[in-house]
Amino acid sequence: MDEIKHDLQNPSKATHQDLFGKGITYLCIGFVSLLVISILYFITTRGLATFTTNHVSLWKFLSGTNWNPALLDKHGNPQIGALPMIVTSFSVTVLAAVVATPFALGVALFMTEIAPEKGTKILQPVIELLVGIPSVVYGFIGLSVIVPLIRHSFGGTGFGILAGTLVLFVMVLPTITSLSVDSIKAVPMFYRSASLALGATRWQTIYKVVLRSATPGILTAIIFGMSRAFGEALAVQMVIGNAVLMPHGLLTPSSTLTSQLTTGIGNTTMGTLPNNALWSLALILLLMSLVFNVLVRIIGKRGALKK
Amino acid sequence: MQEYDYNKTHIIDIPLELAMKTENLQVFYGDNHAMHDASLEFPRHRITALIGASGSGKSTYLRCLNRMNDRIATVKGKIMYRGMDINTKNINVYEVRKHISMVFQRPNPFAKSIRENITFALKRNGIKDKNELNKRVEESLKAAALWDEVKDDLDKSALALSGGQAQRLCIARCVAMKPDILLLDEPASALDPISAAKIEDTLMELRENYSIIIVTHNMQQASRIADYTAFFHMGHVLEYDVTEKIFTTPQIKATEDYISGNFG
Amino acid sequence: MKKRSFFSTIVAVAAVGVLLAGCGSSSSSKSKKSSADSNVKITAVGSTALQPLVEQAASNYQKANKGVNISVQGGGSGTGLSQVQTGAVQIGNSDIFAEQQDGIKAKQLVDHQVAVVGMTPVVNKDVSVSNLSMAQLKGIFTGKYTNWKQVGGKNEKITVVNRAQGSGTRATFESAVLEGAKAVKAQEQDSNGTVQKIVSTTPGTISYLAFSYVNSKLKALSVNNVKPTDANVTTNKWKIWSYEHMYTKGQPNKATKKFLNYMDSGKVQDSLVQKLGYISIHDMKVTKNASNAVSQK
Amino acid sequence: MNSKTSNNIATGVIYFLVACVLAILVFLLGYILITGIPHVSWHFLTSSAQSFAAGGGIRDQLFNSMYLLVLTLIISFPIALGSGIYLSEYAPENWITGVIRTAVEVLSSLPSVVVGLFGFLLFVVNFHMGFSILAGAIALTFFNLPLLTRSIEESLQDVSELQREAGLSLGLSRWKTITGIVLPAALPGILTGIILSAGRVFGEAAALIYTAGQSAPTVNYGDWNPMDSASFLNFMRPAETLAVHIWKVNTEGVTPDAAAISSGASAVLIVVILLFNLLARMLGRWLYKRMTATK
Amino acid sequence: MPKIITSKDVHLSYGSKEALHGISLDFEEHEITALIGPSGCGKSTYLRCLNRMNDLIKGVKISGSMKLEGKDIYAPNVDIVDLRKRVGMVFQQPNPFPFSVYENVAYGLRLAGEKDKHVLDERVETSLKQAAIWDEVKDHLYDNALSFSGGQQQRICVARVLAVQPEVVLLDEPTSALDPISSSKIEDTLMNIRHEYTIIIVTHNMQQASRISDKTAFLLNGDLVEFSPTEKMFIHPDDEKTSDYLNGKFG
Repeated sequence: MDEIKHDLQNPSKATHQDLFGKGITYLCIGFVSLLVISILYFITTRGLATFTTNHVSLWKFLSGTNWNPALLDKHGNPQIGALPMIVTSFSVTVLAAVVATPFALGVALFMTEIAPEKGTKILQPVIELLVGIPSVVYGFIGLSVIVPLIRHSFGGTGFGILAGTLVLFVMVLPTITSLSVDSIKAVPMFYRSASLALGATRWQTIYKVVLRSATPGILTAIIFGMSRAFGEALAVQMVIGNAVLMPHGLLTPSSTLTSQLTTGIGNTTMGTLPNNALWSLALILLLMSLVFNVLVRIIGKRGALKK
Repeated sequence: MQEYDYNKTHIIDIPLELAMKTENLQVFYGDNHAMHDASLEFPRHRITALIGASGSGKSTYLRCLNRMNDRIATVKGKIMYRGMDINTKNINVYEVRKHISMVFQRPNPFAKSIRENITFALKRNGIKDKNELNKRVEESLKAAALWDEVKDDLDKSALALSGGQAQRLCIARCVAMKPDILLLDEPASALDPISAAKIEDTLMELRENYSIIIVTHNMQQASRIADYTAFFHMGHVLEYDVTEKIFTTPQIKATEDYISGNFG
Repeated sequence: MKKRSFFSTIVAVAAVGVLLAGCGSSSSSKSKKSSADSNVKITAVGSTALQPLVEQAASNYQKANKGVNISVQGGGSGTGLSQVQTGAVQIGNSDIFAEQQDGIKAKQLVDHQVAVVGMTPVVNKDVSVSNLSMAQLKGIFTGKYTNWKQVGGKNEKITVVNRAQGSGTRATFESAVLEGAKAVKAQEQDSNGTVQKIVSTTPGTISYLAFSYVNSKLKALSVNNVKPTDANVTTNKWKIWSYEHMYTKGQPNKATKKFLNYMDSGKVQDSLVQKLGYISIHDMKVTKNASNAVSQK
Repeated sequence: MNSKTSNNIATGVIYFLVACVLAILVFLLGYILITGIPHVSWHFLTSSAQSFAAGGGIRDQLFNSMYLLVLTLIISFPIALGSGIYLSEYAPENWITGVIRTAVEVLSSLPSVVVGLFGFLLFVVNFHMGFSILAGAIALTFFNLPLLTRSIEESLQDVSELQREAGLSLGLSRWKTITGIVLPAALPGILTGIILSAGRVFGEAAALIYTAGQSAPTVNYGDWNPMDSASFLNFMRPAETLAVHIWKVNTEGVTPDAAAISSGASAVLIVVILLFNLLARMLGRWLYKRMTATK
Repeated sequence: MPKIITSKDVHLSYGSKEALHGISLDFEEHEITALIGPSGCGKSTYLRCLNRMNDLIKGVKISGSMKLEGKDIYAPNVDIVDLRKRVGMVFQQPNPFPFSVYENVAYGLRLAGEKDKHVLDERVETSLKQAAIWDEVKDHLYDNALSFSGGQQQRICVARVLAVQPEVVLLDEPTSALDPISSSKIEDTLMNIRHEYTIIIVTHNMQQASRISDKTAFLLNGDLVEFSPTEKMFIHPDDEKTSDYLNGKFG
């Protein structure tokens, strides 16, 4: 009797185990946080150097359209206007998401509503393979197939936002699809039965109930896809043309933040203005990625409140 | 459907040796006051049934008894076990749960073999001897009246068992730990009648050696197996007495209405 | 707690191991360096254009000199120069003079020229022009001419593909051709391979490439009726060329010096350099300095 | 429009979209394999690369890719497992958890070149690791961690709450419940997560150019001492992976058969990823069976 | 009274397991019929055959005849969508859509293409009144239906079904997930509408069946044991098993 009393009032092996386990997981998450913090610190300090050390005005950086960091303009100011790249990055990202979303939703609905068993069996590996193809390979296929195709169908050189969009479309498709599948699957089965029992067709059920309930999840999926597209470098660099020009259309060569960063970073020296300017581009990428994530969170919360 | 007077209760003291008791137990989910002042005594080596309609708080109450509500709700009041209040911070909840074990409404065997379902927790508690483990497996499966059905398939996945078998495996799993008290949360409600009957038989046999507290929405089940029955309604314990009395001469209007099927 | 389960052991051991590796790696590699005197490690970083040559030479060199470990990496000329300057690597490979690179204190660095690379304007095969004057070439790259018919070809839009800002190839081309004028904004590619691919597949394109990347799928242009040949480079009749540099910080140490000497020896200069499409430094009849002044040797 | 007609049209459209996606994949795989397989031979797989002569192979690159993958997983899996368990089982629902989640997500969408340069400056230069497999593996860990953490967290969440209750009610500690019951049940999901992230590791190039380097010194496959600089197991040596090789051959390659090497290497890369998927799937099924049934 | 639904020798199996072994039951217009029996006896399964909700489950095979006003429900040319409009269903768990109350109730009408705002308004109000929930929600028509209590949600679900004006309303243990007060409100609702609709209700609560139904069918292990007027069944059951069940000997 007293033994039990003692057991109950004192820590046991299980208590130690739990502390031990808790310790380990805290250590791991702490390590991950440390990694993130160090990389964020690194990029932020480098990226801000353009404005603090080189005294470039932030407004000029964001609104200027001339990118030539190694040269000075007539007034002796460095020419670093990142607007063309910002615009292009946004264009390819948004367009890629716009093109990919219907396909992703189609596939997701097929996998969840139309033919769950067969669909998952066939399409799950398809999605995983699309993820598995390296971006270098996407880039070269884009360069040797999509660019000539665009050139022949629309004229021009073939390089430009359209080519970038088409390559990115395939690259973000798996992300949007698999996240959409998750959110559609999360719609409770009884919504579907309720709708069908009221005499709705399958499409009416999908359209009016399933998609409507899954909207926050689907938006999240799209934003995650966009954030992937925004950060993709190698594949885009190969097909976008890398001309730092305000894009005039979908077919003229242009340059995204990542492509400029990848192209230029090896040819500049640490600590110089051209190098710092490139890090400022990286900082924009980082901030955008943050914005995308915050958006996802807000949408997620809204969606949660609804339910 | 009328509102009842929750101040009028009929709760007896148990004249036998006690397994455990609660004093003024209250449960809050956030702002929601789910359980009001429940003070009940549970006899040793008897079956006590907790009955009441859905949402009456009987499951919530049961889950407090081995601190399974720790993470989801705030529990106030005393839970007395062996002269100690086990609802305090310095109590080792893992030890509590070794002595006060629980079977849930939905059968939840581990995704392991039948044998491992039983031995898993035993091994973690330091029993390494193979013979001892085998003995415990056989004993507990026999106690749960499952042995004959599975003795040749001990190394097959427990997920292949039928719902009723899986539930008896879950009971065996608890019994193997040789707990003091068994808590059962509607153990038969998800099962077919034949399986449910087998579970009842099992409980009747276990009664010899264990103190059993069972939540059920099936009044007939309670009347068949329980020695004492408590009636819960809207977060209050309104009546607690010998089972027979509850079902033949209830003292409280709400109990009477419930057992005669006026609601629920 | 004698016997932890499979998972917790993995988690524990690996997590601790990783942390140790993260913290301890700097010390472990340092200690390795000091303990092995015979095992010399030389790292050369920088120009991707120069990389194949140095890599091959290093591989041959290591076969003859056991115990020397030479690691050759790309990363771009800017990376090469800034890393050799900080002392992180022994050799910085560069396509341009250190003086031409922003942010490099050229005085600290010692230049070792190991090869000469000639560059030529190249066009897609459908372009009928095969010779341009220097002025016309400049006109095209500054945006003055936008159609091939303006320089004597057929009516076809000129598509300019430039090289990445700051790259050695572009610096060489601009100093020889543009003479300080500003290049038209156009597509930029930073690698010879990609440019080769783009020019050979896109009609009306013009760009420029190192000699070694000129192949049968595209057309090299003569400038002022001078053909882009090695012989013309050695006499500076062909103006668009540059050195390949291997920089060291101050005077190189013994092992590095020995390797650099090997790079300058006949074994490399007379075979490897030429096989890779470069021009041997020994063949040059002229020299060029950082401010592009050419003088007879 | 009649509701039945619209139902049929919508179903048709969905089938069409699915067919398009399938066609895209078939085209991609077909293109890579048809252009690449003719260049793949035993010689191609087993000989080392040539800088400027034709007839080079990809033996070292292939091995390096594998080795790097294994090393990356060894580093990132335990951390991701710990973090995944934390987020799924221990993390309180408050703003700190929110910040951690966001941070992990941000990490996964950083452009790889940025991570590569960060790794270069920190590990290669500051920590004196030099261009090495280890530096490469750490850089890849940056990508791998968020993906892996997220997928492990999700797989754990998919395991029914009933299982946790069962473990706890038997007096097991939470840690034992998680590692002994929840984790095995989540194993198939975790494995899928590993496959997906492995694909990305295998195909990553930009981050490795600056960390693992882009040269593949000849190594001795008979030397099993990882401390020896010539050993194939040495992880302080520079190593060019298959994806980096494809990139290099395409951008700066001066070998006469650059195009053939690039398409051949791409085909090998895809085939390896395919095999990897297949194997891991089988392994997952086998492991699940083993864990759930006979010991 | 005319029989609205007739069924004869209905067998149903999931894969190789037969769950219904030949059930023949007829339902009369504007009556409440209760199906009772212990868990797993097949009462819900049978109910779900009547509006073909079992079609959604893989591997289900159904044989025998089921007719709605003389027309075979399982004939190949039957329009399932139309059938489900005529035979509405309320489920065990309250399952309103995550929309406003108004949108929930108007859902079925909108599906049918009704666009006229007046017609919608009127029908929503009528249905909510029939379901005895109007007073509680009339000021919150545009609030999310999920913000109401379980009992209110269930009555909104009843209103949602009534809005489509079906001929038959199936209810699958509509009160088993509710507290006693809400349950009794649902019962009131059913008593309210019994003269306009044919109601078939599955319940595990015998007292509930005895309170509200006109006829009761007792099912056990996939067989129909007894089917008779409720009063008679609860006082003089024909079958011994029925009396055992009613006396709580099992179940």
